[in-house]
Amino acid sequence: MSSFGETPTGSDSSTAERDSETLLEVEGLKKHFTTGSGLLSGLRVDPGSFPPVRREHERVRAVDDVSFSIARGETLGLVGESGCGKSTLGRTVLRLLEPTAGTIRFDGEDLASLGGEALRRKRAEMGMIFQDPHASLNPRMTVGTIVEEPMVAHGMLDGEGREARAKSLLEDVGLEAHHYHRYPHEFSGGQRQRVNLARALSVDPDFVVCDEPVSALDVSVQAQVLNTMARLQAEFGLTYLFIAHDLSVIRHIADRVAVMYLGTVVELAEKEELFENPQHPYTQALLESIPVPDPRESGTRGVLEGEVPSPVDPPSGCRFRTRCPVLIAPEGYGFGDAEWEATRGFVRAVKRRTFEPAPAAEVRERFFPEGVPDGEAGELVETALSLVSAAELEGLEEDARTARWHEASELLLESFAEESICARERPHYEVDPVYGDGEHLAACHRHR
Amino acid sequence: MRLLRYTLYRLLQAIPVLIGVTLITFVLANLAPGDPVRFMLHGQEVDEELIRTVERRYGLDRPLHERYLVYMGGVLQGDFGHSIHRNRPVLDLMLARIGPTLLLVVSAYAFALATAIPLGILAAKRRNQPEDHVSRIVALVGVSTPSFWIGIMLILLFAVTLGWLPSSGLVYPWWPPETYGHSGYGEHALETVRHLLLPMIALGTLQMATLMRVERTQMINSLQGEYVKLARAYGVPERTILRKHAFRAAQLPIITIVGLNLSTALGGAVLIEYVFNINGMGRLFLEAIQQLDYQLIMGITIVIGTMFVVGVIITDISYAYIDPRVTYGEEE
Amino acid sequence: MAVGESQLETDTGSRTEVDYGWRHTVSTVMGDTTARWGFYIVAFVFLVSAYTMVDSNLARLTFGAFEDFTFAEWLPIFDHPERIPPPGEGESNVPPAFHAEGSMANPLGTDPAGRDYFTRIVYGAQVSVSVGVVSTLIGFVGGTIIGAVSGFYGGKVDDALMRAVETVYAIPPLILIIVFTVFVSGGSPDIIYAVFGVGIAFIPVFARIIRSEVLSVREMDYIEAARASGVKNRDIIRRHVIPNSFAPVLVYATLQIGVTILIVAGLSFLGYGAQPPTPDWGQMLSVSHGYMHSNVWLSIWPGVAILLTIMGFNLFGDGLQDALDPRIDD
Amino acid sequence: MTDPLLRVENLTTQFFTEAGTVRAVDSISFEVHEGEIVGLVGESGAGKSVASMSLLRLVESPGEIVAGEITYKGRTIFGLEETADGSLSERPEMLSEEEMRREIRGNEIAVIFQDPMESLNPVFTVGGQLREFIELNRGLSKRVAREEAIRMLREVGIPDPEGRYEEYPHQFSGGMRQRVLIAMALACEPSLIIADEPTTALDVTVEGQILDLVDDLQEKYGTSFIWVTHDLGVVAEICDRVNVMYLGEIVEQAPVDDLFYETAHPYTEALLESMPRPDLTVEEIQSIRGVMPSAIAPPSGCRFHPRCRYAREACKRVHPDPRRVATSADGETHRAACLRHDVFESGYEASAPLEHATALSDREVERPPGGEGGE
Repeated sequence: MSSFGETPTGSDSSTAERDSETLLEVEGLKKHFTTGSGLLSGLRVDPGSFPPVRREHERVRAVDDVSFSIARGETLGLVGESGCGKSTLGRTVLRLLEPTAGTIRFDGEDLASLGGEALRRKRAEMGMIFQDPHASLNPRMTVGTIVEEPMVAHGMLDGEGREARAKSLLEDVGLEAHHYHRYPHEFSGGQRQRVNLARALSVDPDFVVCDEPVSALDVSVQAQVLNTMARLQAEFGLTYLFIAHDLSVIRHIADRVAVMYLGTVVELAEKEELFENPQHPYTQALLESIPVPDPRESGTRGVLEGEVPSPVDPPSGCRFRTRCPVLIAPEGYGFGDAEWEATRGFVRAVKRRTFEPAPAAEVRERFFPEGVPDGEAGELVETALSLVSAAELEGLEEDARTARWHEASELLLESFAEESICARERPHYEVDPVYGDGEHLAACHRHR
Repeated sequence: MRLLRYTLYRLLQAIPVLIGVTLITFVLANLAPGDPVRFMLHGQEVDEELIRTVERRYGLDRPLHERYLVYMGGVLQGDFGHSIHRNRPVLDLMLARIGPTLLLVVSAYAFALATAIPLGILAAKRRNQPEDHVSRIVALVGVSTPSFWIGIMLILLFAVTLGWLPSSGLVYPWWPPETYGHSGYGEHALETVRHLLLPMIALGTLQMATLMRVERTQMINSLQGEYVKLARAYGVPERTILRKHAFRAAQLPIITIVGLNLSTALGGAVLIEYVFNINGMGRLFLEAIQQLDYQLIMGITIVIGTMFVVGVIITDISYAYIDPRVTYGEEE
Repeated sequence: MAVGESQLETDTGSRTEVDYGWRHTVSTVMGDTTARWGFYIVAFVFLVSAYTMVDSNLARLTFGAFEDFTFAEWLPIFDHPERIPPPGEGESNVPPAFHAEGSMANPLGTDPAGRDYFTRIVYGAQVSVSVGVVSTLIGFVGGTIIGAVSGFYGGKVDDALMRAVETVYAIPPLILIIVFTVFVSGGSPDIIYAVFGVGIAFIPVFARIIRSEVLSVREMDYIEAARASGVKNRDIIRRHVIPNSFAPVLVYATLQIGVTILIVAGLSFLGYGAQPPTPDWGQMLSVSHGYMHSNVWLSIWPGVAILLTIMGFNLFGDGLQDALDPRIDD
Repeated sequence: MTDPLLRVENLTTQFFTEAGTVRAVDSISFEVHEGEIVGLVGESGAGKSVASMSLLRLVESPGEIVAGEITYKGRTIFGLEETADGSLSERPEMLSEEEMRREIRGNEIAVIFQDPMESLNPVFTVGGQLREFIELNRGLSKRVAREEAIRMLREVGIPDPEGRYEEYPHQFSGGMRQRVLIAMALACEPSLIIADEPTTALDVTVEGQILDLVDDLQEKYGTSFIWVTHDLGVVAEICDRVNVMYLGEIVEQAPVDDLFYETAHPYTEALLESMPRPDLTVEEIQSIRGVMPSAIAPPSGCRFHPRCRYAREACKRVHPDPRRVATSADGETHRAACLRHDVFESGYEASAPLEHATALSDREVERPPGGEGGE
């Protein structure tokens, strides 16, 4: 095929086409999972209370109020760490999962309200590529049958026509026509991803959700598959929602990028803008954490502390606030910048119990070399200091000690962290882009 | 606290199962064509009026669901009804027979565990070597042989031919030695063991074979675990790895199997009690079936079902004790 | 599966490789010594029971009533197993040939009714095999329906079905079957009730295993891929779920035949399965139980026959499992 | 220069499988000096994990070290000698299995595995497992070992170490477990830690935290590391010297800066070009054609030649070993196993280029014909 010699320029051509038409528009999309649905699921037994049995369902807020749109022919990169809800979002957009709330407008039609047969028919216009090259192909079907299956489902072409199309698709994705009769296990990981691509393209869809399509592959193979995907996008006029955890891959393939954290999109901007002018502290942290393959460019690493909170009980306001290095000081205490910095360091240390009990003066000196803040804030700090001072903890059982630490940490968190605007309001701001003229959304109160 | 909560949770889960067991038994017992009394009489010609009287006396003339509720109400108060044939409360009959069965089943399990675990570990450790092959053959024969036939063969060999061990009955350790004319507790204990040995082996062989296979597979898996590799890399002696690191994690499936196999063991007890003439629940069940003693059959079935459910709960709790990952509501 | 870098870092594709062609499966199974031996035993038992079936039916078809005909006249191997010899014709309790008093006329001796024991043992294969296969089939079909529905639909349906299954499972099969047999038959048990009883009693076991298979297959990405391509639900079940959950269930069914034969033998032994004069191994052991002390051989041969038959199914099942399941590498 | 801490010479480890002999590690040599982090880089199938486990003599059956010499602090971990009858036998000074266990594993050389989820035993408390290794390798009493364990947990940044000591692995996140594994390694006070892809299973931000932690602790304790990874980004961040492996062999060996800026082997070059960059937008990435061949029957000559864009006829014939191709400013050697370098005198220049290097018959190749070189 002639197309093999060309340089993949998918991202260029699609940039030019953009703004022409919105293909997909997602608004206020939510997907919550309840744990279990059975007779006895959600049953909680607690001998300490009366009655000792309660029934409650935990709601995992996997995707919580997400909005974005994708223009025809463009690639939207969706990036985030494991558990942030990006795969769930991808599947919900395709209605493989039932959305809890929100609309998914695809080509003018709301997928969320479609049902049964209408939805099934609509699937001819959408495709999906999966992460695991081993699990995504039925081991008992030949590659030909796999590629033809969507065509059969939508009554496309006759048997002969399907075979011809399947063979030509195999060639398009970089395999060979005679692979038609082979079984998946005869292929390497990279080749299987190509079969995946061929299947997704067989009914000539407009839109393909790619869920970490290259993260299971070795670097060299990853590059092959990425190049093929870019070429096919140009050839078939595809629109991609490209999900990945690897920012490098996203930077290579996407036109615009959405960054997810704990079920929400925290930043969304054009690629160049997002990578060169990140406005959300989480995006900044992500970018700074990636090891750069250049020994002369030693990055700032490990800028983020702590861990992602549970999506069952996410933090109020800004989801990222519990780990945010630039949490806004609560009003009313009159914190100075340095004071707030020192106080936050102390709060974090108490919460994580990272220092051993010492006399109050010693701890004070360590966390507040400039002295504790004035006024009410200072009093609160002093109370906490005395709670966890060596004198107080001396001779206590481990349980009682833990209770003290807990008390101190509760006091501090409630008085300071929970009072910040970051804890009280959910941020959503538009900032002026420096690169390009696309929309730049950053969910951070520093832009208020 | 975690275990307490888990226990409560499991007990709660058992309630619908136990209700189901009584329901199935009740429905089965009423599947019989014709009315129960005629069925119990098994074709004997009796005066119609007598049948009516008996029916009224036992409430058998009432609709099925009503009878079920009445029966369940009784069961909940420990009243399993009255055996018409023996003219005694079902509960008394069962209480008199439950001891030997428990003794038999528990000792069979003790035998099975005591042999299966060391053999399974040995087989895993010396994988594909003679020890492994021998243990696999033992296991294969063990799962392929009917327990009652093993019983018969054991009797033929050890009781009939060699005359070493008694061929029938049990000596109950909870009865005083004088009952048997034993001189003292020493002889009493010895006789208890001598009587128990053959039925215990006959009933325990299948369990042993199943457990041995599982133990072997689990130990092999566990020994290939990353954490075993790590322990090796930190210079932990091979013996400690086998006994501690690999062993503990490998016991989890064993516990589950022990619980689930209780069903086979309780069924097997019926056969073994029959072969060895042991007066346990199994024999009582067979007698009840023979006499078509409707109330007694239901009572025994429910009690055995309950024994199984309780056994499973106990194993589940020990599972939770060993595996810290188990919390209530998170199985499967 | 955690894709860690294994010690053997070969091509990413080849590590968990299984060949799925049927021809390959067969050659793998037959390549396994265990499975091969199991297959030979199973095949032998099947052949024997097929022969006896033809034998008895041919006789019946050709010559009408059984009583007047012994196949032995025609092809002098088998005497009719159920025919009790008229007084004076057959001697009861003749010991096997290798005993001093035995003769080659009755290689394994005769039973208390004077019938040739060897013939009865051979005919016993027919009962065991057909009972084992039929009741396993009942359990298999019932279990597949319940398990597949439960696994595929999930939620409340699953919950209700699994509760029911657990309940049936809570009563030991032997006891459940005896109660079932006796009450359904109105107090006169027969093998046919036992077959259905065993089949029904093992539905839960099959339902559980099929459900868990379906659940694990349902989670596979290729099912989601099919859904994403708009493949109809019934096609997903037909083309993806069933073919991929079939193998482990097949293995399980093979092993279950052994268990079924074991249970039916126990039932017959207690008198709730095959009834005299049917030549069934369990039933024969039941009879011989009364002669345990005097005629030891009567208790030995049926047991050996049961042991070998079940061992055949177990060996074959184990071999199938090894060949079909890449996770166990023995 | 002082004697190296660890010297590996011609180490060869093979797996004897039904399909054939897998030459997982084929005659590799490298050194680790005190206080440095040495990278072992390659894609899956390169043999880097097997190589690292060989150092502890913990290759699992059917694998076996068949040749080479491993010397650690002057002691022979592995070494063979020829006996009178010409067969090979273990050298008398080679450490016994018992000595390896007591004196080397854990207390001299410790490991950190890739998968923190699988590396901890799920049925024992985290603290208990840590304490056991400390007790064993440092001969401390139970009580002291416990204190030490808690200290180490705090040291690696586990919040509330006293409380978490009693918790089970499943209560820890992936990043926290990897910290526990690092604590284990450091707590035994070894001189060398083998880290086998320790951050691969982790998220970027957690990976950043772990790399930071290792950097700090390495400075504090002066421990040497062998860092096994496939990620050149991680290599650039933390390694001092790097060994690049391809199909069981080391193809390039260089100080980290030279590896990236004076790349001397086409495989390294191709790897670098096939990586998308997080720090700059690259419109086009070069992929390496084909897949890594099987280690059972590796290609003749240079093992990389079927995928190499510079391959010539000579590459099919001559098997290059890593030779010194340059010396960096600070006296470090830069080795490469590529015939294009003059030291090989293999007649590379004179031989004809291989067809695939110019023609684009293979469908895996997706760059313009003859498209060599940069972005």
